[in-house]
Amino acid sequence: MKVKVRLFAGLKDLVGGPEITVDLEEGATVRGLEDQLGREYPRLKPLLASLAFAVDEEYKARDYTLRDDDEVALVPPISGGCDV
Amino acid sequence: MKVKVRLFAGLKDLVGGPEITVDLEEGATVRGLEDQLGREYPRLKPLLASLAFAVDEEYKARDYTLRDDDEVALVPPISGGCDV
Amino acid sequence: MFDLTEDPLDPGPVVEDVRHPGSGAIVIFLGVVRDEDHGRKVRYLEYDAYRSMAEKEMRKVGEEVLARWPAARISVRHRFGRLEVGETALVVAVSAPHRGDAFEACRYAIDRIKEIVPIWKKQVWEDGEAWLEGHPVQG
Amino acid sequence: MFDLTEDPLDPGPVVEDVRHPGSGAIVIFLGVVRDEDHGRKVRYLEYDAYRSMAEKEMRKVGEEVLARWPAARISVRHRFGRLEVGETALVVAVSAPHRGDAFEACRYAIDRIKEIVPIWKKQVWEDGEAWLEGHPVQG
Repeated sequence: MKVKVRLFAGLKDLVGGPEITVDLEEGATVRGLEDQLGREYPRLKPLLASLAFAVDEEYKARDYTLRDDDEVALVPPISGGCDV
Repeated sequence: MKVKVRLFAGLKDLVGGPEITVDLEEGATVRGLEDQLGREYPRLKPLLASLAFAVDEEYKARDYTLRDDDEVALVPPISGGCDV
Repeated sequence: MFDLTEDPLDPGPVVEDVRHPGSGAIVIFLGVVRDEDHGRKVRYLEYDAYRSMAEKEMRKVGEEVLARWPAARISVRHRFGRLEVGETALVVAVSAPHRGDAFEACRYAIDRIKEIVPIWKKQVWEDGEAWLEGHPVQG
Repeated sequence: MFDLTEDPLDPGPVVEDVRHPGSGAIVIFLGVVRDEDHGRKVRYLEYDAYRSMAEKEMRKVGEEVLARWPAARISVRHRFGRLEVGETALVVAVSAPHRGDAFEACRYAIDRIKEIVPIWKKQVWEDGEAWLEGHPVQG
Protein backbone atom coordinates (compact mmCIF):
# COMPACT_ATOMS: atom_id res chain seq x y z
CA MET A 1 0.00 0.00 0.00
CA LYS A 2 1.01 3.61 -0.38
CA VAL A 3 0.76 6.51 2.05
CA LYS A 4 1.26 10.17 1.27
CA VAL A 5 3.67 11.82 3.71
CA ARG A 6 3.50 15.58 4.21
CA LEU A 7 6.50 17.55 5.36
CA PHE A 8 6.74 20.96 6.98
CA ALA A 9 9.29 23.49 8.17
CA GLY A 10 12.85 22.15 8.28
CA LEU A 11 11.84 18.65 7.13
CA LYS A 12 10.67 20.05 3.82
CA ASP A 13 14.14 21.50 3.19
CA LEU A 14 15.82 18.29 4.34
CA VAL A 15 13.85 16.01 2.05
CA GLY A 16 13.63 18.52 -0.79
CA GLY A 17 9.86 18.94 -1.07
CA PRO A 18 6.56 19.20 0.80
CA GLU A 19 5.33 15.69 0.03
CA ILE A 20 6.60 12.17 -0.62
CA THR A 21 4.92 8.82 -1.21
CA VAL A 22 6.08 5.80 0.77
CA ASP A 23 5.40 2.14 -0.07
CA LEU A 24 4.52 0.04 2.95
CA GLU A 25 3.38 -3.50 3.56
CA GLU A 26 -0.29 -4.02 4.20
CA GLY A 27 -1.04 -3.55 7.92
CA ALA A 28 2.01 -1.37 8.60
CA THR A 29 1.87 0.87 11.67
CA VAL A 30 3.15 4.39 12.20
CA ARG A 31 6.26 2.75 13.69
CA GLY A 32 6.71 0.81 10.42
CA LEU A 33 6.50 4.04 8.43
CA GLU A 34 9.01 5.67 10.76
CA ASP A 35 11.49 2.81 10.17
CA GLN A 36 10.94 2.92 6.42
CA LEU A 37 11.53 6.69 6.35
CA GLY A 38 14.78 6.20 8.28
CA ARG A 39 15.96 3.74 5.62
CA GLU A 40 14.88 5.79 2.61
CA TYR A 41 15.89 9.22 3.98
CA PRO A 42 18.95 8.83 6.18
CA ARG A 43 19.00 12.60 6.84
CA LEU A 44 15.59 12.28 8.54
CA LYS A 45 16.77 9.48 10.80
CA PRO A 46 18.19 11.50 13.73
CA LEU A 47 14.98 13.56 13.84
CA LEU A 48 12.39 10.80 13.74
CA ALA A 49 12.24 10.21 17.50
CA SER A 50 11.27 13.84 18.14
CA LEU A 51 8.44 13.81 15.59
CA ALA A 52 4.74 13.33 16.13
CA PHE A 53 2.72 11.67 13.38
CA ALA A 54 -0.72 12.88 12.35
CA VAL A 55 -2.94 10.68 10.21
CA ASP A 56 -5.73 12.51 8.43
CA GLU A 57 -5.18 15.49 10.71
CA GLU A 58 -5.25 13.59 14.01
CA TYR A 59 -2.20 12.84 16.13
CA LYS A 60 -1.66 9.06 16.34
CA ALA A 61 0.54 6.86 18.52
CA ARG A 62 3.32 4.75 16.98
CA ASP A 63 1.19 1.57 17.15
CA TYR A 64 -1.61 3.01 15.00
CA THR A 65 -2.29 0.86 11.92
CA LEU A 66 -2.10 2.74 8.64
CA ARG A 67 -4.36 2.15 5.66
CA ASP A 68 -3.77 2.52 1.95
CA ASP A 69 -3.97 6.15 0.83
CA ASP A 70 -3.65 7.63 4.32
CA GLU A 71 -2.24 11.13 4.51
CA VAL A 72 0.43 11.16 7.20
CA ALA A 73 2.00 14.38 8.39
CA LEU A 74 5.36 14.52 10.13
CA VAL A 75 5.03 17.05 12.93
CA PRO A 76 8.33 18.33 14.29
CA PRO A 77 8.33 20.10 17.67
CA ILE A 78 5.93 22.99 17.35
CA SER A 79 7.11 26.58 17.51
CA GLY A 80 3.94 28.57 16.82
CA GLY A 81 3.09 31.85 18.45
CA CYS A 82 5.95 34.13 19.34
CA ASP A 83 7.99 34.58 22.43
CA VAL A 84 9.16 30.93 22.78
CA MET B 1 -8.44 78.72 58.61
CA LYS B 2 -10.59 77.32 55.84
CA VAL B 3 -10.20 74.16 53.77
CA LYS B 4 -12.12 73.23 50.66
CA VAL B 5 -13.55 69.71 50.87
CA ARG B 6 -14.35 67.85 47.66
CA LEU B 7 -16.95 65.11 47.60
CA PHE B 8 -17.50 62.30 45.12
CA ALA B 9 -19.87 59.43 44.36
CA GLY B 10 -22.37 58.77 47.16
CA LEU B 11 -20.92 61.43 49.45
CA LYS B 12 -21.91 64.13 46.97
CA ASP B 13 -25.55 62.98 47.17
CA LEU B 14 -25.39 62.71 50.95
CA VAL B 15 -24.08 66.23 51.50
CA GLY B 16 -25.99 67.73 48.60
CA GLY B 17 -23.12 69.02 46.46
CA PRO B 18 -19.60 68.37 45.17
CA GLU B 19 -17.83 70.82 47.45
CA ILE B 20 -18.06 72.36 50.93
CA THR B 21 -15.87 74.72 52.93
CA VAL B 22 -14.97 73.85 56.51
CA ASP B 23 -13.61 76.21 59.17
CA LEU B 24 -10.85 74.74 61.27
CA GLU B 25 -8.50 75.98 63.94
CA GLU B 26 -4.97 76.82 62.86
CA GLY B 27 -2.80 73.66 62.94
CA ALA B 28 -5.71 71.24 62.61
CA THR B 29 -4.92 67.76 61.32
CA VAL B 30 -6.87 65.50 58.98
CA ARG B 31 -8.24 63.87 62.12
CA GLY B 32 -9.51 67.29 63.26
CA LEU B 33 -11.25 67.81 59.93
CA GLU B 34 -12.80 64.35 60.20
CA ASP B 35 -14.21 65.16 63.64
CA GLN B 36 -15.49 68.53 62.45
CA LEU B 37 -17.23 66.92 59.46
CA GLY B 38 -18.89 64.41 61.79
CA ARG B 39 -20.31 67.26 63.85
CA GLU B 40 -21.44 69.42 60.91
CA TYR B 41 -22.75 66.56 58.73
CA PRO B 42 -24.15 63.82 60.97
CA ARG B 43 -25.07 61.76 57.89
CA LEU B 44 -21.39 61.53 56.99
CA LYS B 45 -20.43 60.31 60.44
CA PRO B 46 -20.92 56.53 60.00
CA LEU B 47 -18.86 56.65 56.78
CA LEU B 48 -15.87 58.66 57.96
CA ALA B 49 -13.85 55.71 59.25
CA SER B 50 -13.89 54.04 55.84
CA LEU B 51 -12.68 57.15 53.99
CA ALA B 52 -9.23 58.08 52.85
CA PHE B 53 -8.27 61.76 52.75
CA ALA B 54 -6.29 63.27 49.91
CA VAL B 55 -4.72 66.69 50.32
CA ASP B 56 -3.78 68.42 47.07
CA GLU B 57 -4.16 65.08 45.27
CA GLU B 58 -1.99 63.02 47.63
CA TYR B 59 -3.32 60.52 50.14
CA LYS B 60 -2.47 61.64 53.66
CA ALA B 61 -2.56 59.95 57.07
CA ARG B 62 -4.89 61.21 59.81
CA ASP B 63 -2.03 63.00 61.61
CA TYR B 64 -1.16 65.18 58.61
CA THR B 65 -1.33 68.88 59.46
CA LEU B 66 -3.59 70.92 57.19
CA ARG B 67 -2.90 74.42 56.02
CA ASP B 68 -5.20 77.26 55.15
CA ASP B 69 -6.68 76.90 51.66
CA ASP B 70 -5.84 73.19 51.30
CA GLU B 71 -8.04 71.19 48.97
CA VAL B 72 -9.05 68.01 50.74
CA ALA B 73 -10.84 65.19 48.95
CA LEU B 74 -12.87 62.57 50.77
CA VAL B 75 -12.12 59.27 49.06
CA PRO B 76 -14.64 56.52 49.76
CA PRO B 77 -13.66 52.92 48.99
CA ILE B 78 -12.71 52.84 45.33
CA SER B 79 -14.77 50.90 42.79
CA GLY B 80 -13.10 51.71 39.48
CA GLY B 81 -12.73 49.29 36.62
CA CYS B 82 -15.42 46.70 36.19
CA ASP B 83 -15.86 43.20 37.42
CA VAL B 84 -15.49 43.96 41.16
CA MET C 1 -0.21 57.11 28.33
CA PHE C 2 -2.61 57.37 31.26
CA ASP C 3 -5.89 58.95 30.42
CA LEU C 4 -9.35 59.43 31.86
CA THR C 5 -11.98 60.14 29.23
CA GLU C 6 -15.69 60.47 28.68
CA ASP C 7 -15.43 59.05 25.13
CA PRO C 8 -15.87 55.38 24.19
CA LEU C 9 -12.64 53.41 24.57
CA ASP C 10 -10.95 51.75 21.60
CA PRO C 11 -8.27 49.20 22.52
CA GLY C 12 -6.47 49.63 19.17
CA PRO C 13 -4.49 52.80 19.93
CA VAL C 14 -3.75 51.59 23.47
CA VAL C 15 -2.06 48.51 22.00
CA GLU C 16 -0.01 50.68 19.66
CA ASP C 17 1.20 52.76 22.65
CA VAL C 18 3.08 49.73 23.99
CA ARG C 19 4.13 47.90 20.81
CA HIS C 20 7.83 48.22 19.98
CA PRO C 21 10.52 46.05 18.36
CA GLY C 22 11.58 44.52 21.68
CA SER C 23 8.08 43.46 22.77
CA GLY C 24 7.35 39.79 22.14
CA ALA C 25 4.10 39.80 24.09
CA ILE C 26 1.31 42.32 24.53
CA VAL C 27 -1.47 41.64 27.04
CA ILE C 28 -4.57 43.82 26.98
CA PHE C 29 -7.29 43.85 29.60
CA LEU C 30 -10.74 45.29 28.97
CA GLY C 31 -13.10 45.83 31.88
CA VAL C 32 -16.59 45.68 30.37
CA VAL C 33 -20.00 46.60 31.82
CA ARG C 34 -21.84 43.38 32.60
CA ASP C 35 -25.62 42.99 32.39
CA GLU C 36 -25.81 41.35 35.81
CA ASP C 37 -24.25 41.70 39.24
CA HIS C 38 -24.99 39.40 42.16
CA GLY C 39 -28.17 38.28 40.44
CA ARG C 40 -29.46 41.80 39.74
CA LYS C 41 -30.02 43.00 36.21
CA VAL C 42 -27.90 46.08 35.48
CA ARG C 43 -29.32 48.80 33.21
CA TYR C 44 -26.21 50.99 33.06
CA LEU C 45 -23.31 52.27 35.14
CA GLU C 46 -22.35 55.80 36.07
CA TYR C 47 -18.67 56.46 36.87
CA ASP C 48 -17.55 59.38 38.99
CA ALA C 49 -13.87 60.30 39.34
CA TYR C 50 -11.59 62.76 41.06
CA ARG C 51 -10.24 63.48 37.63
CA SER C 52 -6.93 65.25 38.16
CA MET C 53 -5.95 62.92 40.98
CA ALA C 54 -7.09 59.82 39.10
CA GLU C 55 -4.73 60.58 36.21
CA LYS C 56 -1.92 61.21 38.67
CA GLU C 57 -2.57 57.89 40.45
CA MET C 58 -2.74 56.04 37.11
CA ARG C 59 0.71 57.42 36.29
CA LYS C 60 1.86 56.23 39.70
CA VAL C 61 0.63 52.71 38.89
CA GLY C 62 2.63 52.93 35.65
CA GLU C 63 5.77 53.89 37.57
CA GLU C 64 5.27 50.96 39.95
CA VAL C 65 4.97 48.59 36.98
CA LEU C 66 8.17 49.90 35.39
CA ALA C 67 10.02 49.64 38.71
CA ARG C 68 9.05 45.95 38.93
CA TRP C 69 9.27 45.08 35.21
CA PRO C 70 11.84 47.48 33.73
CA ALA C 71 11.48 46.06 30.20
CA ALA C 72 7.67 46.50 30.21
CA ARG C 73 5.63 49.31 28.67
CA ILE C 74 2.15 50.19 29.89
CA SER C 75 -0.76 52.31 28.73
CA VAL C 76 -4.05 52.82 30.56
CA ARG C 77 -7.42 54.39 29.73
CA HIS C 78 -10.34 54.71 32.13
CA ARG C 79 -13.70 56.01 31.11
CA PHE C 80 -16.12 58.00 33.25
CA GLY C 81 -19.71 59.18 32.93
CA ARG C 82 -22.55 56.91 31.84
CA LEU C 83 -21.65 53.49 30.38
CA GLU C 84 -24.09 51.05 28.83
CA VAL C 85 -23.94 47.26 29.17
CA GLY C 86 -21.19 45.88 26.89
CA GLU C 87 -19.17 49.10 26.88
CA THR C 88 -15.53 49.23 27.96
CA ALA C 89 -14.73 51.02 31.23
CA LEU C 90 -11.03 50.26 31.49
CA VAL C 91 -8.24 49.32 29.08
CA VAL C 92 -4.82 48.27 30.35
CA ALA C 93 -2.19 47.29 27.78
CA VAL C 94 1.22 45.96 28.79
CA SER C 95 4.06 44.81 26.57
CA ALA C 96 7.14 42.89 27.65
CA PRO C 97 9.80 40.76 25.97
CA HIS C 98 8.10 37.58 27.30
CA ARG C 99 4.50 36.76 27.99
CA GLY C 100 4.86 35.73 31.64
CA ASP C 101 5.96 39.24 32.58
CA ALA C 102 3.31 40.86 30.38
CA PHE C 103 0.53 38.88 32.07
CA GLU C 104 1.82 39.47 35.59
CA ALA C 105 2.41 43.18 35.05
CA CYS C 106 -1.06 43.61 33.56
CA ARG C 107 -2.74 41.90 36.52
CA TYR C 108 -0.63 43.89 38.95
CA ALA C 109 -1.65 47.14 37.25
CA ILE C 110 -5.37 46.27 37.40
CA ASP C 111 -5.13 45.39 41.10
CA ARG C 112 -3.37 48.66 41.87
CA ILE C 113 -5.80 50.72 39.80
CA LYS C 114 -8.62 49.26 41.85
CA GLU C 115 -6.73 50.11 45.05
CA ILE C 116 -5.53 53.67 44.55
CA VAL C 117 -7.16 55.42 41.58
CA PRO C 118 -10.10 57.50 42.88
CA ILE C 119 -12.94 56.34 40.63
CA TRP C 120 -16.36 55.09 41.73
CA LYS C 121 -19.26 53.49 40.01
CA LYS C 122 -22.97 53.57 40.54
CA GLN C 123 -25.02 50.62 39.36
CA VAL C 124 -28.45 51.48 38.04
CA TRP C 125 -30.94 48.59 38.06
CA GLU C 126 -34.52 48.41 36.85
CA ASP C 127 -35.70 49.16 40.39
CA GLY C 128 -33.06 51.27 42.04
CA GLU C 129 -29.45 52.33 42.13
CA ALA C 130 -26.42 52.31 44.43
CA TRP C 131 -22.84 53.53 44.54
CA LEU C 132 -20.59 50.50 44.88
CA GLU C 133 -18.02 50.28 47.62
CA GLY C 134 -14.81 48.63 46.62
CA HIS C 135 -11.35 48.85 48.13
CA PRO C 136 -10.83 51.23 51.08
CA VAL C 137 -7.68 53.22 50.35
CA GLN C 138 -4.84 52.80 52.84
CA GLY C 139 -4.18 56.47 53.74
CA MET D 1 -13.61 31.90 15.57
CA PHE D 2 -10.36 30.07 14.92
CA ASP D 3 -8.52 31.23 11.87
CA LEU D 4 -5.15 30.90 10.21
CA THR D 5 -4.40 33.71 7.80
CA GLU D 6 -1.66 35.25 5.70
CA ASP D 7 -3.04 38.79 6.25
CA PRO D 8 -1.92 41.17 8.99
CA LEU D 9 -3.81 40.59 12.25
CA ASP D 10 -6.02 43.27 13.78
CA PRO D 11 -7.01 42.62 17.41
CA GLY D 12 -10.17 44.75 17.12
CA PRO D 13 -12.50 42.21 15.46
CA VAL D 14 -11.10 39.40 17.65
CA VAL D 15 -12.17 41.34 20.74
CA GLU D 16 -15.64 41.84 19.27
CA ASP D 17 -15.95 38.06 18.71
CA VAL D 18 -15.93 37.49 22.47
CA ARG D 19 -17.66 40.64 23.81
CA HIS D 20 -21.21 40.01 25.05
CA PRO D 21 -23.47 41.39 27.78
CA GLY D 22 -22.35 38.78 30.33
CA SER D 23 -18.62 39.40 29.89
CA GLY D 24 -17.12 41.62 32.57
CA ALA D 25 -13.54 40.97 31.51
CA ILE D 26 -11.82 40.52 28.17
CA VAL D 27 -8.16 39.52 28.04
CA ILE D 28 -6.31 39.71 24.74
CA PHE D 29 -2.88 38.32 24.06
CA LEU D 30 -0.76 39.40 21.10
CA GLY D 31 2.34 37.45 20.20
CA VAL D 32 4.60 39.92 18.41
CA VAL D 33 7.80 39.41 16.38
CA ARG D 34 10.71 40.61 18.48
CA ASP D 35 13.89 42.13 17.02
CA GLU D 36 16.12 39.91 19.13
CA ASP D 37 16.26 36.31 20.31
CA HIS D 38 18.96 34.94 22.61
CA GLY D 39 21.17 37.89 21.74
CA ARG D 40 20.80 37.50 17.95
CA LYS D 41 19.27 40.26 15.86
CA VAL D 42 16.18 38.99 14.04
CA ARG D 43 15.46 40.32 10.52
CA TYR D 44 12.11 38.61 10.04
CA LEU D 45 10.23 35.35 10.71
CA GLU D 46 8.72 32.87 8.33
CA TYR D 47 5.83 30.74 9.62
CA ASP D 48 4.93 27.40 8.09
CA ALA D 49 1.72 25.58 9.05
CA TYR D 50 -0.17 22.39 8.36
CA ARG D 51 -3.07 24.63 7.59
CA SER D 52 -6.16 22.42 7.71
CA MET D 53 -4.96 20.58 10.80
CA ALA D 54 -3.85 23.80 12.52
CA GLU D 55 -7.37 25.23 12.29
CA LYS D 56 -8.78 21.96 13.61
CA GLU D 57 -6.38 21.94 16.56
CA MET D 58 -7.15 25.59 17.30
CA ARG D 59 -10.83 24.66 17.51
CA LYS D 60 -9.85 21.81 19.85
CA VAL D 61 -8.06 24.29 22.13
CA GLY D 62 -11.26 26.34 22.12
CA GLU D 63 -13.29 23.30 23.16
CA GLU D 64 -10.85 22.57 25.99
CA VAL D 65 -11.19 26.15 27.23
CA LEU D 66 -15.00 25.97 27.21
CA ALA D 67 -14.94 22.62 29.01
CA ARG D 68 -12.85 24.19 31.82
CA TRP D 69 -14.44 27.68 31.81
CA PRO D 70 -18.02 27.18 30.60
CA ALA D 71 -18.87 30.90 30.86
CA ALA D 72 -15.87 31.93 28.74
CA ARG D 73 -15.76 32.81 25.05
CA ILE D 74 -12.61 32.53 22.98
CA SER D 75 -11.42 33.63 19.55
CA VAL D 76 -8.00 32.91 18.02
CA ARG D 77 -6.09 34.10 14.95
CA HIS D 78 -2.69 32.85 13.87
CA ARG D 79 -0.78 34.29 10.99
CA PHE D 80 1.57 32.44 8.67
CA GLY D 81 4.03 33.40 5.93
CA ARG D 82 6.61 36.14 6.33
CA LEU D 83 6.30 38.46 9.35
CA GLU D 84 8.40 41.54 9.99
CA VAL D 85 9.64 42.70 13.40
CA GLY D 86 6.76 44.33 15.33
CA GLU D 87 4.05 42.41 13.48
CA THR D 88 1.49 40.25 15.29
CA ALA D 89 1.76 36.47 14.84
CA LEU D 90 -0.96 35.37 17.25
CA VAL D 91 -4.08 36.91 18.78
CA VAL D 92 -6.00 35.13 21.55
CA ALA D 93 -9.05 36.90 23.01
CA VAL D 94 -10.99 35.45 25.94
CA SER D 95 -13.99 36.89 27.73
CA ALA D 96 -15.42 35.73 31.04
CA PRO D 97 -17.72 37.15 33.71
CA HIS D 98 -14.68 37.82 35.97
CA ARG D 99 -11.11 38.69 35.19
CA GLY D 100 -9.42 35.83 37.07
CA ASP D 101 -11.01 33.31 34.73
CA ALA D 102 -10.35 35.41 31.64
CA PHE D 103 -6.63 35.64 32.46
CA GLU D 104 -6.29 31.95 33.32
CA ALA D 105 -8.22 30.75 30.28
CA CYS D 106 -6.15 32.99 27.98
CA ARG D 107 -2.86 31.67 29.36
CA TYR D 108 -4.14 28.11 29.14
CA ALA D 109 -5.11 28.61 25.49
CA ILE D 110 -1.68 30.04 24.59
CA ASP D 111 0.09 27.13 26.29
CA ARG D 112 -2.08 24.58 24.44
CA ILE D 113 -1.67 26.36 21.09
CA LYS D 114 2.08 26.07 21.50
CA GLU D 115 1.69 22.37 22.38
CA ILE D 116 -0.68 21.03 19.74
CA VAL D 117 -1.24 23.43 16.82
CA PRO D 118 1.11 22.42 13.99
CA ILE D 119 2.83 25.72 13.18
CA TRP D 120 6.55 26.36 12.95
CA LYS D 121 8.70 29.40 12.61
CA LYS D 122 12.02 30.10 10.97
CA GLN D 123 14.12 32.94 12.30
CA VAL D 124 16.07 34.83 9.70
CA TRP D 125 19.05 36.75 11.05
CA GLU D 126 21.56 39.02 9.30
CA ASP D 127 23.92 36.06 8.90
CA GLY D 128 21.79 32.93 8.66
CA GLU D 129 18.49 31.30 9.44
CA ALA D 130 17.05 28.34 11.36
CA TRP D 131 13.72 26.63 11.98
CA LEU D 132 13.01 26.81 15.68
CA GLU D 133 12.21 23.71 17.66
CA GLY D 134 9.59 24.19 20.32
CA HIS D 135 7.32 21.69 22.05
CA PRO D 136 7.49 18.06 20.90
CA VAL D 137 3.89 16.88 20.47
CA GLN D 138 2.82 14.00 22.71
CA GLY D 139 1.52 11.53 20.06
